[in-house]
Amino acid sequence: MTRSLLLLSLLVTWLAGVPASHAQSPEALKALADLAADNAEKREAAVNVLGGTRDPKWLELLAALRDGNVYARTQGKALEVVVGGTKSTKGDAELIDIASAYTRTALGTVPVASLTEIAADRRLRIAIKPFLDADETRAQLASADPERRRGAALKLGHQADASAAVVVEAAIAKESVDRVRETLQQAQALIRLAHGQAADRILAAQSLGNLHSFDAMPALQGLAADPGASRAERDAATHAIRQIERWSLLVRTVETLFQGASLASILLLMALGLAIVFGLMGVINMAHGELMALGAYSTFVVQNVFRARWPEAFDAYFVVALPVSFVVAAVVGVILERGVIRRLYGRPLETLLLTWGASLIIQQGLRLWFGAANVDVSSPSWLSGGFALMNGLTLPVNRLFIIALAAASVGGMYGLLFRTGAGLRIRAVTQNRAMSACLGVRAGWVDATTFALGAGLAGLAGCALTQIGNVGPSLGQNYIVDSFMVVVTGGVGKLAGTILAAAGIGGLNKGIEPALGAVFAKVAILVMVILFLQRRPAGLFATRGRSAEA
Amino acid sequence: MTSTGSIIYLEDVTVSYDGFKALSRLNFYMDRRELRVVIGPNGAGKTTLLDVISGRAKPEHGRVIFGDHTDLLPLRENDIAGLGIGRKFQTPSVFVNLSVWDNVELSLKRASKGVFATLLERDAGGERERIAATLATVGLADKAARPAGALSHGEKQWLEIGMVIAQDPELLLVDEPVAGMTDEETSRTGELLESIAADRSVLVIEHDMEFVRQIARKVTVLHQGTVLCEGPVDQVQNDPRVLEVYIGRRREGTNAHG
Amino acid sequence: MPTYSRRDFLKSGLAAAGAGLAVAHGVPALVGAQSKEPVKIGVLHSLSGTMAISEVSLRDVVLMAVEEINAKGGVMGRPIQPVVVDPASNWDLFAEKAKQLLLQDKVAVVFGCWTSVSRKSVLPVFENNNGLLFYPVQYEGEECSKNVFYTGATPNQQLIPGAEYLMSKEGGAYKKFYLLGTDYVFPRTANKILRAFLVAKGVPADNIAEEYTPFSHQDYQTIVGKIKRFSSGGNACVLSTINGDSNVPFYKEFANQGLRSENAPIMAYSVAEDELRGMDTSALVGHLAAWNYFQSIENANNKKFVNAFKDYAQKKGLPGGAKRVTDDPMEAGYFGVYIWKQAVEKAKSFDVDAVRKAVYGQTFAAPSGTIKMHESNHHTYRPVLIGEILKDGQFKIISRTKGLVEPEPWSKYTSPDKGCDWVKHQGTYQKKA
Amino acid sequence: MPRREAVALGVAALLLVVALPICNALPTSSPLHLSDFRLNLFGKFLAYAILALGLDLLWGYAGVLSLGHGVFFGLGAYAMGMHLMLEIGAKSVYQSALPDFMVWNQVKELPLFWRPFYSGAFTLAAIVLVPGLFALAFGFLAFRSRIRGVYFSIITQALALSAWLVFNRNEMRLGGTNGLADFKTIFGFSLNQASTQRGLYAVTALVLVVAYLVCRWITNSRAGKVLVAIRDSETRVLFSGYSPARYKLFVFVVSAVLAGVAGALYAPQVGIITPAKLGVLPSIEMVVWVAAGGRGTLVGAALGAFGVNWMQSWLTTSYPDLWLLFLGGLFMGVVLFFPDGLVGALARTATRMMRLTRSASSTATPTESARSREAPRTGHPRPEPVSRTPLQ
Repeated sequence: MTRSLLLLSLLVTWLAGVPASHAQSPEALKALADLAADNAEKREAAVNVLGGTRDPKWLELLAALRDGNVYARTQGKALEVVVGGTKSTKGDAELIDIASAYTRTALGTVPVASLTEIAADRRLRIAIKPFLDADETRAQLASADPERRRGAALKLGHQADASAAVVVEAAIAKESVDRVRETLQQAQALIRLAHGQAADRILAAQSLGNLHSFDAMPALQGLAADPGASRAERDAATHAIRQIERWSLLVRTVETLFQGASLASILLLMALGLAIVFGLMGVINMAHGELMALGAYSTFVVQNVFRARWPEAFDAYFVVALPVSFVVAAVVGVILERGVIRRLYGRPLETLLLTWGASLIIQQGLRLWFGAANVDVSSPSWLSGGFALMNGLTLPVNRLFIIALAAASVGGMYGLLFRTGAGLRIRAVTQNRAMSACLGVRAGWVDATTFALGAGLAGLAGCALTQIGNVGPSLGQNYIVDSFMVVVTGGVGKLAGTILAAAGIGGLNKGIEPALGAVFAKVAILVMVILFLQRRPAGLFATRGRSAEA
Repeated sequence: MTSTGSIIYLEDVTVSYDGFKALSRLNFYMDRRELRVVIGPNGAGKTTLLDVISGRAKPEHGRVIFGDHTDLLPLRENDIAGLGIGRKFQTPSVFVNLSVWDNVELSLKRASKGVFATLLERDAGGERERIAATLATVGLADKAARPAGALSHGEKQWLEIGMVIAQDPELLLVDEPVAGMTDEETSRTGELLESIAADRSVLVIEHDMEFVRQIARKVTVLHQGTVLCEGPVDQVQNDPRVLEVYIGRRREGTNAHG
Repeated sequence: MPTYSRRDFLKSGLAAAGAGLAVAHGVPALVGAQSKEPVKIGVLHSLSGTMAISEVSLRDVVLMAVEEINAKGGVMGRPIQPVVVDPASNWDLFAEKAKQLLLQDKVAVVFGCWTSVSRKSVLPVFENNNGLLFYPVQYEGEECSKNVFYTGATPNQQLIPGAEYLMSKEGGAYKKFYLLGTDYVFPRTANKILRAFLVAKGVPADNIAEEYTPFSHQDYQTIVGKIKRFSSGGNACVLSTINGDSNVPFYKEFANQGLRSENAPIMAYSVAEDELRGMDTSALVGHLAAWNYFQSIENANNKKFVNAFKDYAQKKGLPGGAKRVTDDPMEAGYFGVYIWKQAVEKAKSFDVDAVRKAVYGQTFAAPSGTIKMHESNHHTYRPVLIGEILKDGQFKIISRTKGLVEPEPWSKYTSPDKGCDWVKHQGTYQKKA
Repeated sequence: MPRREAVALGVAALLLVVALPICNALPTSSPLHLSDFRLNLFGKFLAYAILALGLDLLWGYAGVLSLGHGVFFGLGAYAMGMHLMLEIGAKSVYQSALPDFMVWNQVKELPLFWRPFYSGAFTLAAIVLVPGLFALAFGFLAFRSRIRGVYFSIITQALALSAWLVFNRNEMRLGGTNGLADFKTIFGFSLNQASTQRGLYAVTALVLVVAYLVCRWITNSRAGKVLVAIRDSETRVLFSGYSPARYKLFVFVVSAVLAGVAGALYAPQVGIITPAKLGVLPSIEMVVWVAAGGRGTLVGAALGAFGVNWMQSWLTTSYPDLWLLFLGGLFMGVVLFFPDGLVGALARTATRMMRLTRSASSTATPTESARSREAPRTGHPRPEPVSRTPLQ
């Protein structure tokens, strides 16, 4: 108990940043020597002394000790503690660069065999941890990255150490980012709630309620149920809890809506290309998923090129990858269309089988070329992290981006089909191939273009998916059935139907999932689609009317 | 009503597709043993009329009565066919992977066309003669063994007519039977229809006025989903309203350009 | 089709096939020097389908071990001839291929399987035909087969130490545990054991949440939302048995929704270096994993092993080449071959029963340090390590057990009355209270 | 059935049902000896062939492409598997009367729906009824509302996905991902015994022959012609007074039952049944067998199932890295160059030869030759009508 009090006081002064006493004091030097001692008690005491100096250099030594990089060697009669660096081998001997413990002056390269590792056992590491943690928290609070500052504030709030109050207050005064300041205020209130007087606690509870602080829920619940607390305190806590719960309801509603929108946009992006190829050309493209995989692998390759050539512009790679993946998938699509699919127009079930064969080949090709394992596609920094919409709700940037991309793709499709000459020709061939041919439209060319467009969109979807999922040869398999469901539900050949179906399926899925779990949400959706087709066997937006077809 | 009454009777029938009224409060009836031709500009609702009778389209309101008092509205297409209404489509619709003979055999009228009946039933005595006779009627007797897919366009049309005859219908619905036929084929088809009409009712939709004149006794003109006028060919042809519909529209068109 | 192109196609096809065969069979370098007939071993890992992601590396490492052994004169003077088959992530094909290896090819031993279901599907085949299988992956335990040697971890060699670490002061003294897994036998059993352990350590049931997702689940929005609410108030961590494909979407969602390893760490039981190779590690940095081996272990044996594998991958032109990494199941797959070799040489026979008995108590200087086969229960004594994920896809080892941990196929938290012993008992037996 | 076909069938049946098991029973030294492994493998392929027959009836004749037949196969296999699991009794790893997976899933009592499977008779009935009734319900909904063509294919695919997801759930008490495995005996006979496996093989071969005869009988009947007619023009069939929905439902149920029976024969021979067998991919593979062998020919479907699986078995051993390329390529090749499959291509060549030899000879009466053309020779598959509708 006394020891932990001592530690605590050390910690407090440390966090407060009171200037350190002379660094290489005799006590410290003695402690350094003790580190190499055989006695575990002694070693632990030594760590406490060194940590207590609050000197960054000693802390670095402790960090090295924790990582197992501190060695002892006998110099003449004296025992010397050194820090190990890079290792190398020369012949049979393993060599290591060493440096002095405090100043880190290089002491040359010696054989590893000449050193004894000062092993950081469990007990030692536990002793080291608070010093390094405190150091880390302080560093984090001073970090330029608001997320890191926020993380540190969150942690201080969770720990609710009375001693940290000063630090938090100082940080609040300096903080310029609202979110971080709120978290710091939350930490402050949590500390007061844990350690303050009754009046303080009431104020803290009110403040937490106003902050809509989810993190304070356990503490507030504790206070509300605490028989030792005054009635006013309990009321304040209860009130705050109600405030937070109301807020939580709002957050969850918005969250579900966003999740639905996000899933819908992904489904839409995947289904769009499929809908075009399926709807306009009557081709069931089972290789659609593999075209998506090609898009994803193109992104991977572009990323690697940037990494190797222009590492300083790495964040820009994704901007390049988008068009590249579109083009790569489109080119493969055209090869498929001109090479084989062309021969099977008007026989949708056979195109299904044919493209399935093609999907096997592409899949195994990717596996042979890039390996069976997934490959790593890093998110550019501007697609990482989240956008804090409201307290308790962070919207991931990558998902926001995909929603935007899906919207842009739909807009682009509409523009292309209804505002350009190429779109006119595509629609013409779709409606009446023979007549279009008479009017001089090259049907073959239009087919190739349409297929390229559909394939390209698949590539684009694959590129976007690298930002939320993994990239492997069987990437497409995960999505293909879902995409088909969207297309079928929407009604073949209806862009508007595809959009609505994606929104409906995505939204419903996310709406049901919290209640039923992931599996049954999916199954429920499939059942609903089948029942829906009962009413509209040709999908949401089927062409109805007199049928000349017999 | 007596047995000399109407074979088909439509009253106040409205059908609409996505807001577009294909038939609008249509009243139409046909006598037994009558050969009727329905004409009208594109979109007048001719095919929809056949769709309603054969059960393919269900009207929003109105009544459709077959024979004396059979309400067709609650019935499905195959039940209506079983009652004795045969339909021939505009584009020939035959079973290309079956032989001509089999095509007719499947169409024959029989007691049950249910799954288990057809599974267990084997050749019944009189069938062969009936099939052969039907094939002779449509002039395909020598091609009985051919797969139907190998027939020419005209032959497929005749085969389909033969298949409909084999159903032994009381009412035959025929949608543009001579589209895409040569002159000779057209006149042969006309003769065929007239001979069929000798002992049953036939409702023909047609564009080709030449052909209409060849076969028609009575003509109904449809326009915008209702009956514009009805009567013998010559009378209808000279009706000013019909001219208005057919020619007036053309005039509007030229005006727009001029 | 013009003839020349057909011939061309044939030629390239044959060349490709030849290359494939050469890789697959790891043509022994010193065959000429050995006069004795080669001994066949089976390699039963999926090279296509969903599990290829993990299993291809196991095939590679087994073939490397075979090549090393052949280069040094083989087993009892006989070169090893590996028979590689592809069960294609298809569980019934696993059973068929196992039968083929044992009955047609008459292999002396099989190295293979990854998923529990593949092991369960071949188990009857090995038991009925008295074959021998070395299974290199950590698994859920509760199995005790006479014909299988398990070189991966049992639950007490991985699950419990991982949870213990997080409960310790050093690990952060976490008090709330979110058990998240893919819905199949390993996570189910693992979580059963973990829950029993946590409850035994005094964690209230309210502080334990359990959740499963289907295979290849990609959308973790809802679940991460739940974890976020669960972890409000701090002190919560995630014990993850999420498998394969689902990890990247999970970790990315986790990071993007604002959860950080400092506040809510994820202890993963199924994420190793080889999987990290295919992930954007930035989202994973700082999270933890528990294994018996990490590539970052510092010792001469491991250095040799890692370099040998990189060289091997480069030399054979395997995808990834020198960038390939090693991980726990690969290490287990690798030393399994050597254990078998030592046992054969000790038994002086390829006979399954003789070899089986010779395996008991075998030790080997493996890359993770010297490991030892259990004296009676067919599992392996291994050290337990906790690692923190680094940006480069490696682990910083932050905790390790002293010495080797004894394997317990029957967890003492869920089946305290059962034991596994093939020396004094016939496999699974009831312990006396 | 023409005599030549009857003779060929008889010979094939004898070979499959009698000769192969005898070869298996011969001593290993005999040159005609067939190993246990091979016989067992063939047994599996023959089970697949039974399923392929049903699928061919549905797709090759009625033109209804189901991408969810793995589900019916799985239902049959699970029904059999459940009985076999219960037969194990306390001989399992956990030495409990409950199946092993229930023990580790902490199920204390046998779920209600498992209990009837103690009865062998119930199990045999369930093998037929469960897939049959399920197909009846699903098909009723689908065909009644005239979901057809590609739409039908895709909802059956969704069905396969759903079934896969559901069977993977541990809460379903069906063994989750691991499925049912480690069977010991079937109706009291030890599955370890070569003789039991031989018997299972013979039963499978016999069922295949019977299934073939049933399918042949259907296709030769007038109902068989209606099925082909439905493929050609569903509308015409409808206006000829037949209800295509009922015919499709009938053939869908028949093919589901065949799939279920196939599954039930598969489970004890392979020794495991998992949800992986009823997912999307295996269901597509089943269609591939039929396509490769030749749809609309029955024999082709059975040969396709046998051949493709044998090839896969061989390629996965000989070319583990490349076999998927071969399979994909084979498949594209078949669709492009032999649209009516292997048997179709052979038959076409044969007819052409025959026509050449007897071109001058007698002209049979129309009735006669019409009669002898029993099943459809699919010829070059006719383009199916696809509504190419404009974007709106």
